[in-house]
Amino acid sequence: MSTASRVATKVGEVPFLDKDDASLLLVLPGLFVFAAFMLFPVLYLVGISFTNARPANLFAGETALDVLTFGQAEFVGLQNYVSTLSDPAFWNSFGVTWLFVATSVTAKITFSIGVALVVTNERVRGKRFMRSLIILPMGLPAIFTVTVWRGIFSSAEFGLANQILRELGFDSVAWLSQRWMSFLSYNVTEMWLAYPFMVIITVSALQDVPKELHEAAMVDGAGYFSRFLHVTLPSIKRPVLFASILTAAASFQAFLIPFVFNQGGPARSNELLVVYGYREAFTFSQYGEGAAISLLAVLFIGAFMWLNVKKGKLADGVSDS
Amino acid sequence: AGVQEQGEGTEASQSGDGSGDSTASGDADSTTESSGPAGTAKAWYSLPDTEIPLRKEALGMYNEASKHTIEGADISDLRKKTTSAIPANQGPKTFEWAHDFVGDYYQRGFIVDKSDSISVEMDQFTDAAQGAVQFDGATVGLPHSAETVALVYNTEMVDSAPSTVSEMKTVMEEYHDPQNGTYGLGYPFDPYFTSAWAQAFGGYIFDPEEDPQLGVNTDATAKGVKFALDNFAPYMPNDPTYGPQAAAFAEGNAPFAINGPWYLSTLNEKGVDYGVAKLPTPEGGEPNPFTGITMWYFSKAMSEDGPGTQAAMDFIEWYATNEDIALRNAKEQGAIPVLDSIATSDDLPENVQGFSEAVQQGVPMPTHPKMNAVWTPYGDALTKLFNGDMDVKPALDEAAKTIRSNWE
Amino acid sequence: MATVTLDNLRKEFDNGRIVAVDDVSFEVEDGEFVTVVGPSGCGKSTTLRMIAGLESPTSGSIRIGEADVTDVHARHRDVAMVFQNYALYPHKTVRQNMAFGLRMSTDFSKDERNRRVEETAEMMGIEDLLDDKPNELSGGQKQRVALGRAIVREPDLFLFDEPLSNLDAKLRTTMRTEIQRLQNELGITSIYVTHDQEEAMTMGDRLAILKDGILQQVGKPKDVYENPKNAFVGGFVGSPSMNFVEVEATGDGGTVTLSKDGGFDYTLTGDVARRVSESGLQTLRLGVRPEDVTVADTGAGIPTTVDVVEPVGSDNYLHLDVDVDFIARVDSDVEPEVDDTIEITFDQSDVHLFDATTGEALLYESQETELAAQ
Amino acid sequence: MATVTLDNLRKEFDNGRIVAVDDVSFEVEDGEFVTVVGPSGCGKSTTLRMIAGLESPTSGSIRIGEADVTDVHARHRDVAMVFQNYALYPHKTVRQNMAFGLRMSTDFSKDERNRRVEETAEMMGIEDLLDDKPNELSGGQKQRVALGRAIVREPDLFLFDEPLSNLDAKLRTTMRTEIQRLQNELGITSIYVTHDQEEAMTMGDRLAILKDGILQQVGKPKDVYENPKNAFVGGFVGSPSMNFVEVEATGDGGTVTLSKDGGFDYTLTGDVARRVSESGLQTLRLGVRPEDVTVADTGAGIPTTVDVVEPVGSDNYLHLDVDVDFIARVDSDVEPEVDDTIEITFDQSDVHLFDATTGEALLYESQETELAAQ
Amino acid sequence: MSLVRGVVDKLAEDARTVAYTPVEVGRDAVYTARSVARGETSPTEPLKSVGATLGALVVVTLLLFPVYWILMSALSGTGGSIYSSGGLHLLPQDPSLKPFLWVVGDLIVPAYAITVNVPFTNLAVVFNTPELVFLDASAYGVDNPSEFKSFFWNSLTVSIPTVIIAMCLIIPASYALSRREFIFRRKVLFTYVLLTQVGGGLGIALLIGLYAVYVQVGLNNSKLALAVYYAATAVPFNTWLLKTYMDGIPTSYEEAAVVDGAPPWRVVTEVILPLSAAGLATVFIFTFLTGWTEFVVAQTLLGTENYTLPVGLYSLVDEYSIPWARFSAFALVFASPLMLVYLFAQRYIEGGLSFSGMEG
Ligand SMILES: Nc1ncnc2c1ncn2[C@@H]1O[C@H](COP(=O)(O)OP(=O)(O)OP(=O)(O)O)[C@@H](O)[C@H]1O
Ligand SMILES: Nc1ncnc2c1ncn2[C@@H]1O[C@H](COP(=O)(O)OP(=O)(O)OP(=O)(O)O)[C@@H](O)[C@H]1O
Ligand SMILES: [Mg+2]
Ligand SMILES: [Mg+2]
Repeated sequence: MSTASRVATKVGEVPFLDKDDASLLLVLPGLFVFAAFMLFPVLYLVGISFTNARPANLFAGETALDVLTFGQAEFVGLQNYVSTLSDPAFWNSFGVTWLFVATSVTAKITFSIGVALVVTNERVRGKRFMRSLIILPMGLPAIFTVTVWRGIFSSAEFGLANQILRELGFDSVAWLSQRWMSFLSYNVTEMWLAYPFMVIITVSALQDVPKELHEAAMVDGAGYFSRFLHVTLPSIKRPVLFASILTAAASFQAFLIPFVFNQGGPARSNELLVVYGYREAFTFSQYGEGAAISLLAVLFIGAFMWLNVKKGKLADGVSDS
Repeated sequence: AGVQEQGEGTEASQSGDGSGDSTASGDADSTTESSGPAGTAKAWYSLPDTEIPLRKEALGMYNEASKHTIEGADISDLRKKTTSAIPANQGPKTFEWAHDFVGDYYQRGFIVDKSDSISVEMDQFTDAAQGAVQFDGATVGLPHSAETVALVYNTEMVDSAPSTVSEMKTVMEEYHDPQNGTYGLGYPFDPYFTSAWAQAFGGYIFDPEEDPQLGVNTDATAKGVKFALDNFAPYMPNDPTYGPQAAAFAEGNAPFAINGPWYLSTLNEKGVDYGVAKLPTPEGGEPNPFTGITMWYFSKAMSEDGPGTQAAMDFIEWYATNEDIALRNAKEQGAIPVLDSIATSDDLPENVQGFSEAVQQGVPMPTHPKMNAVWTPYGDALTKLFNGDMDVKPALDEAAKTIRSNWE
Repeated sequence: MATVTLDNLRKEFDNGRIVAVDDVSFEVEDGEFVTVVGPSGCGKSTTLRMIAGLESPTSGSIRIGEADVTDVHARHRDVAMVFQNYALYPHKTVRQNMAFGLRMSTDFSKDERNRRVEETAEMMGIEDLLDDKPNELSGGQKQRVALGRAIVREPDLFLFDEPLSNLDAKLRTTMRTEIQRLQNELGITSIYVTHDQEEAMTMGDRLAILKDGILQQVGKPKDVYENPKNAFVGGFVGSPSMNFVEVEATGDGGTVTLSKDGGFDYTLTGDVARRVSESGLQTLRLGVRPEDVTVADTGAGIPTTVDVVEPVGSDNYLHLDVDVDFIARVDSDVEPEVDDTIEITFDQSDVHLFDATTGEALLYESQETELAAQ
Repeated sequence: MATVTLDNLRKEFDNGRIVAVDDVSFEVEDGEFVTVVGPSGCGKSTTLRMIAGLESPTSGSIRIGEADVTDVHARHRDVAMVFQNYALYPHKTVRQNMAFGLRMSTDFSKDERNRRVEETAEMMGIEDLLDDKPNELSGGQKQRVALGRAIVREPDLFLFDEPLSNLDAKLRTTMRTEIQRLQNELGITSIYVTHDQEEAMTMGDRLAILKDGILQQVGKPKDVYENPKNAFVGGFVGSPSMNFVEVEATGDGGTVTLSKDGGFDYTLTGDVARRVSESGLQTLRLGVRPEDVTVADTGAGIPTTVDVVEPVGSDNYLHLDVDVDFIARVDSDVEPEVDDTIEITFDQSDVHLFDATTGEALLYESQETELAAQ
Repeated sequence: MSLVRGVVDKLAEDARTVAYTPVEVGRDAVYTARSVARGETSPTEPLKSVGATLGALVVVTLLLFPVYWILMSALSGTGGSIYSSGGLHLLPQDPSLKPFLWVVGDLIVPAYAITVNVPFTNLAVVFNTPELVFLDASAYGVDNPSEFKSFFWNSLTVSIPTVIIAMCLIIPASYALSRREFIFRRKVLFTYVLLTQVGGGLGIALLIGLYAVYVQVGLNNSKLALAVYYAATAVPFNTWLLKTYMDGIPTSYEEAAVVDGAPPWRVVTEVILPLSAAGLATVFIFTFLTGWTEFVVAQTLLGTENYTLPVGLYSLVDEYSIPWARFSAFALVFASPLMLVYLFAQRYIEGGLSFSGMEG
C-alpha cells in the first residue's frame, strides 16, 4: 500500500487522464517505438534504392556510420526502378505472386472453414480437445516447418507425398521440378502454415453465430447446406474477411516456402516477389535494385491493404459504428 | 550471506563469451613484434555438431600452450552473419570457411591481405591450397584442409570400387529399381557435385584466365554435362537435391554415392559399410571436380595491428601447420590434409585417401567474385536438364546469357 | 391446420441430471390458441422446442395433425416459430427474411413468393420496411417482421416463445392485441409461451401452467383464475397475486373458523365448511384475491393496519398487515393513511382453500365434474 | 442527502443533430423519490446520465445539494447508480463488487468495509451469496446485489436506470416493493428512470414525464393520473390506456354536444361546457379512462359493438367499436358476447378534453391554481 | 494479483474438466445405451455421433500428420531422416530417445555452499546443498549434448522483456483507442491496421541498415535492445487486436466504476484489464511468439553467447546435410512450451480472436 498507491493516486488526480484528447499520449509511446524501428529501415531502403549500392561500395568506408550514408554508392536516380520494371522476370514474378495470393487465400479460407466446421460440429465429442490439438503447429518455428515440408514434397519417389501417392496407387510426381506442381506444393504448405490461426478465428466466429438463427432457419425448412449458406456464412463473414486480409498479406510476402523449396523454381518460374528481390540483392549483389524491388513490393502490399482496410472498414470499431 | 557454486558448473562451458573486445586491451601500444603482449581474438566457424567437440579441443590445446587466447564461436548462417557484422566492425579476427568467399569478400573489403606478416612457409601447403587462399596477389588466409566429392560405395554390394564409368554403370543397372525403393546412385545434382564431369572433357565452368571466362556453354562443357545426364541421372532418385540423394545411399538402398567427406558422419551413424575411392574415369576424359579448400580467413579486423591480431595470426599459423590436428581431422572427420607432408601419407585412413586422391584429380573452385553470379543460373540449368525439361545446349546457353547479364 | 397432441413428453438434460420437462400430456385443438405459462426455468421453452423439433424428447411422443412427428426433423414439420429475440437474419432485408421460409419449404416461383411476402407485409403494416435490414428497425417493427415471417408461410402450427418480452409495456399491449387479431383471422393452431400471466390470460383460448417441468393445470383463463387447482396456480395467475393466509381450522358441525395469531378470524359456513371438516385438515392456506377484499365498516370485518398505499391510477393497492404481501385492491378514492387501522372483509364464495402442505385446492372441481353437475 | 436541481438542461448528440434532452428543469427534494418515465428514446437515460456525470450537458446546470456539479467529474459526485443490466463486475465476487465503491471513495479500513458490506448484505438478504460470482446468481439475486452495491456506499443520491426491466413480471413486482421499502428506510434522494408507467406511478413520490426530450408534466402520481396536462400524458399514464375519441364540438349557450360519425354523442353541461365554448375549438379529443366507462342500460348510453372480450381474471376488458383501441374495463362478471351491441356511458367528471391539434388539456388546472382556488 | 488467482482458478477448473472427462463420457455412454435399450432413442443417433467424432478425428490426424512425422524422425535415433527411401513406415524402426537426450542434456543442479553470516558475530553458518541429478545425459551415451539450455535461457530473457515492453506499449494504447475519442484517433487506428502486415519481408538490405544503427548506438548483442525491437514490431497488430476485444466490453462496467468513485487508472486495472483477460492472453501469446520464434534479426544482432533458440536450431543445419533426428527433437522441445500454453489457453485465444464486436 502506501507510497506506491499514493503515487498512483496522485497520478490518478492528474487532470489530463480525464481529458479525451490527452489520451493520444497513451498511444504515442507505441507509435513512437514502432516508427523508430520500422520507419528508419524503410527510409534507409528508400535511400539505397536510388543508388547503385553493391556490397563493394556500400561497405567501403571506415566506420559503420559510412554504411548509413550509403558508403561510396552513387546516386543513380530512378535507374533501379526503371531496370526493375523493364525486367520480364519482374513481371513474371509479379503475376505469379498475385496468382499465389489468389489461390492460397482461397485454399486457406475454404480449408479452414471446413476444419472449423468439423471441430465445432455439435455431434462431435471432444471438440475442445481437438481444437487445442490442431493449433499446436503454430508453436513450431516457420523455418523448421518449411524445411520439413520441403522434405515431404521431395520429388524423389520416397518423399512423403510421393510415398502416399504410391500407397494410393498413383505415380509419383516430380513436385518441385514442375512449375505447377511446385506451385501446388507452395499452396498446400502455406495452407498448413496458416490454418491454425485461420481456424481459431473461424471457430470464434462460428461460436458467435446466434443459435436462434440456425433454429429459425431449421424451422423455416432449410437443410444443412442452406443453413450454411444463408446463416453461417453471412454471420462469420466479417471476421473471416479480416483474417483473409491478414493472410493475404502473408501470402503476398511469402518467402520461406519458395526459397527453401526450390528458390522459386523450377528455374525461377515461381519466383515470388520477395524471393525475386532477395535474389537480386544477394545472389547478384544488387542492393540498389533489391531495395527498389522490396519497396515496390511494399507499395503493392500497402495499396492492397489500404484498399482492403477501406473496403472492409476494418478500422471501425463498434465504438464508432 | 553468499552462495557459491561448488565444483564444476554443469552448463557446458560456452564456446566463447564475446564480451571481451578482442582489441580493447592492446590497441594502445601498437607493437607488431611477435613478442608483444598477450592478445585475445574471436574466431568464427560453422560446423556440424559432430565436429564441434574436436574443434573445442583444438582451441583448448592452443589456449593452453599459448599466451594468447582464442575465443571460438559456432555461428549459424555464417555467410549472413559475416556480411552484416564485418562492415559494422563487429566481425571476428578470423573465420573459417571454404575458399569460395575469397574473391568476393576481398573485393568487399571483408578480408585483408596479410602476406607481409605471415611467418610460415606457404610452400608447405599443396599447390591447390596455396592458390586457393590467394587472390590478386594477396594472401587472405591460410588453408587447413580440402574437400571434394569422391565415389562412395557400399561394400556389401560392391566388392571394389569401379575404375571406369561403364563398370560403374553395370552395377547401377543391377541395383536400380525405384519401385522397390532401391537405386543405382545417390548423387546431388548441382554445379559443385557435377563439376567433375562438366570439366572432364576439357570444358570448364568459369576460369578468369580463359577466354571466354565463362565456360558453361562451351561444347566441351556441354559434352561433360550431357555425359553426366546420360550416365548418372537415370540411376538416381527423382529429386536432385542433397537430402533425398544422400538418404538413398545412407539407408543402404544404393550401391554408390558421389559425395564429400562431410557425408561420412551420416554414414557412420546409419551404420552403412562403405568405401571411398576416386571418381571413375569416363571414356575419353578425366574427372576434374571442383575442390574446396577450408581455410582461416584474415578478417577485416586483422587490418589493424595489435595483440588481438597477433593472437589471431599466431593461432591461424599454428592451426594450419599442425600435423596432429590435420591428421585427427582427417581420421575423425574425413578432412583432407593440405600439408604436403601428410597429404598423401599412408597414415591417412583409407577413406580419406580416397578423397585425397579425388582432390588430386580436381581444381579448386574459382575465387573470382564473378563466380558468385555463376552458381545459381548454372544450377537452374542443371535442374532443368535433370528434369528433362530442356536440351543441354540451349539450357546452358540460356544460363550463360543470364550470367553475363548479371555481370553487367 | 392441425391439432397437436403431446403424450407423456419428457426431456432430460445432462444425462438425466436435469429433468426439464416431466411427463407432460395435453392436446391443442385445431385452430386453438393455447398459452403456456410458468416461472422462469419451468420448461416452457423446452416443451415448445420439442414441438418445433429443435430438441428431441427423451421419451413420449408428439403428434401434429394425424402424423407422429416425434422423430421428424424440424425442417419437415411445417411449423413456424417466433423467437424471443426475433432471430431475424441480420444480413438479409426484411423481404428476404420473410421469403426465406418460402424459398426453403415451397416450390413457389420468385414472383409468387414476392406476392405473398408483399401481401403479408401489407397485412402487418410493414410494407414500407421491406427493403430495410433488421438492425434499422425498432423493436416493434422487428417483432412485426418476425411475425410476418412466420405468417407468410401459412404453416400448420404457430409457435411463439415469449415473443413480446423484449418490448416495452405499451408496445407489448399493442402487439398482444395484434397477435390475437391475426390468429383469429388466420385460425392457425398456436402455442404461445410466456412467463407473463397477464399475457397468458388475455391471449389464450386455453392456458397451460407449468412448474418445474410438471403440468399443473390446463383450462380456460377464467376457469383457471376462478378455480385454481392448487396454491401455485392460484398465486401465479392474476395480478396482484392472490393473498395467502396460513390459518388453523377449528370447527364444529356447521361452521369452521379459520384463525391466525394476530386477530385474523374468518368463519366458513354451509357446504364449504362441511367439506373442510370432512377433509380433516388442521392447517389450511386461505387464498383470496386482492380485488375480492373490501374495506368494511368498523366492527364488521377483520381489523388490520395499512402498510403502504400504492396508487396505480385506476385503483389503489393497500398493502395490509394481515400476512406478508397481503394486498387489497380498492377504488382509487379509498385512500387510508399509512398506519391507519381498517377492517376488511371478503365473500365466502371468493375464498380459496388449499392444503397447507401439498398446496392442493380443497374445493377444486375439475371442469368435467362441473359440466357433469350441470 | 441532498436536493437535486436541474436548470434548463439540454443535451445534443452528433453535433446538434440529435437533441436528446431539451431544456429540462426540475427539482428533487431531499429524500424524495422521483420517477422519470417516457417512451423509449425520450431522453430519460440521458438525463440520468447527466446527473451522474457520465455525460456532460450541452447547456444548463445541475446542482446536487448546494454545490453546482455541472463540471464535476462523475467520480466526485457521490451518487450511486443502478444500471439496467446491473453492470456487476463479473470477475469479482459479490463481496468485492459491493466493497468496490467503498474502496474507491472512502478510506475505510478493510474490516470496516467488510462490516458495512455484510450489514448491507444482511439487509438485502444476500448474505449467503457474498462469495459467489455474479454469473452464478439468478436475475433477482443480481438485482439485489446491484442495489446492495449502491446502498452500501450511503451516497447523497441514488440513480436507477430501468433497474427492473430485465426481470420477469412477478419478480418485478416484488423488487419494486423492495426498492420502495429500502428508500423509505434510508431516506436517500432517488431518481428512478423507467418506461413502465405502472412502475413510475406506484413507486414515485412524484412523477416526471418526458417525451422527445421535453418535460411534459411533473407531479404526484395521482394528480398526473387525474389531471393530465396533455393528451400524451393522459394516454401514457394508466393501464389500459386512456381511450381517445376525436369529436366535433357543437354547442349553444349551456350545453356542448361532442359527436362523431357512427353514433357517438356526448353532451357536456355546466362549467365544462362553458369553458369548451369559450375555447372556441371545433375539433376536440375526448379522453376517458377504461375504468370510468360503464355499461349502461339500453337507451341510456352510447351504442357500440363489442370487438374482443379480454378476461384478466379480476376484470374483463371490452374492446369496443367506438374508436380504435377503445377499451372498457368492467367487472369480470360482465361478459357480453363478441359482436353484441351494448351501450356505454361515463360521468362528465371523468371526461378529459384536449385540443385535437396541440393535445393541450382544455380543463387542465395546474396544482398551483388548484391550491390557490382552495 | 487477482488476475493470477483467476488464471490459477481457471487452470484448476480446466484440470478438473479434463480429469472428469472420462467419467462424463462413461456416464454419457451408459445413459445413451440405457435409453437405446429402452427403445426411446433410435440407435442411429449415437451412431451418428460416433461417426461424426471419428470423422473429426481423421481430420485432426491428417492435420497433425506432419507433426507426427517429425516426431517419428526425432525418435528414430541419431541417423533418422524424414527421407526414407525404404518405404513408408508409420513407426520408427529403431526407436530411441537419444536425440531428445541430446537436446536436453544434463539436468543437474550443482551443489551450492550457502553461507549465512550470523549478525554481530564472526560466525557464519554454511549449508551444503546436495548435488541434484535429474538427468545425466552421458549415462545414456550422449556425451556432447546441445547447448539447448543456454539457448533456452537466452530465448526466455529475450521473450519475457519483449512481452513486458510490448504490454506496456499496447495496453494503454488499445484502451485509449477503444474508449476515448481524441484527435488523430481514427488516423492512428487506420495506420495500425494498415501496418499489421506491411513491413515484413523487406529484405536483408534493410537489416544491414538496422544493424549499422544498432552498432552505432552500441546496442548490438543486447538482448534487451532486441526485445525492444520485437515489441515495436508487435505493436500495430496487437494494439488493434486488443482494442477490438475491449470494444466488446460493455461501457456500463466502466461507468459503474466511475460512479463508484474510481479514478481512471483504477477503472483500467480493476475493471477493464480483468475483463480483457482473453484478449490479454492472446496478445501475450502473440508477443511472446514474436520473441520466441524470430530468427533473422536475432541471428544478425546477437553474438553467439546470446543465441536464441531459433538461431540455435538453425545452426544445426549444415551447408549440405540436416541431422534430422536432432533437428526435429530440438524443434519439438523448442515448441513444447508454446504447445502447452496453446493447449491450456485455447479457449482464451478463441475468445481473444473473436471479432464479433466488429459488426459493421
Ligand atoms: N441445453 C440445455 N442443457 C442443460 N439444461 C438445459 C438446457 N436447456 C434447458 N435446460 C434446463 O431445463 C430447464 C427448463 O429450461 P427452459 O428453457 O425450458 O425454461 P423456460 O421455462 O423456458 O424458462 P425461461 O422463462 O427462463 O425461458 C432449466 O432448468 C434449464 O436450466
Ligand atoms: N451517445 C449517443 N450518441 C448519439 N445519440 C444518442 C446517444 N445516446 C443517446 N442518443 C440519442 O438520444 C436520444 C435519447 O436517448 P436515451 O438513451 O436518453 O433514451 P431513453 O429514454 O433512455 O430510451 P430507452 O427507454 O430506450 O432507454 C435517443 O434518440 C438516442 O438515439
Ligand atoms: Mg424460455
Ligand atoms: Mg435508457
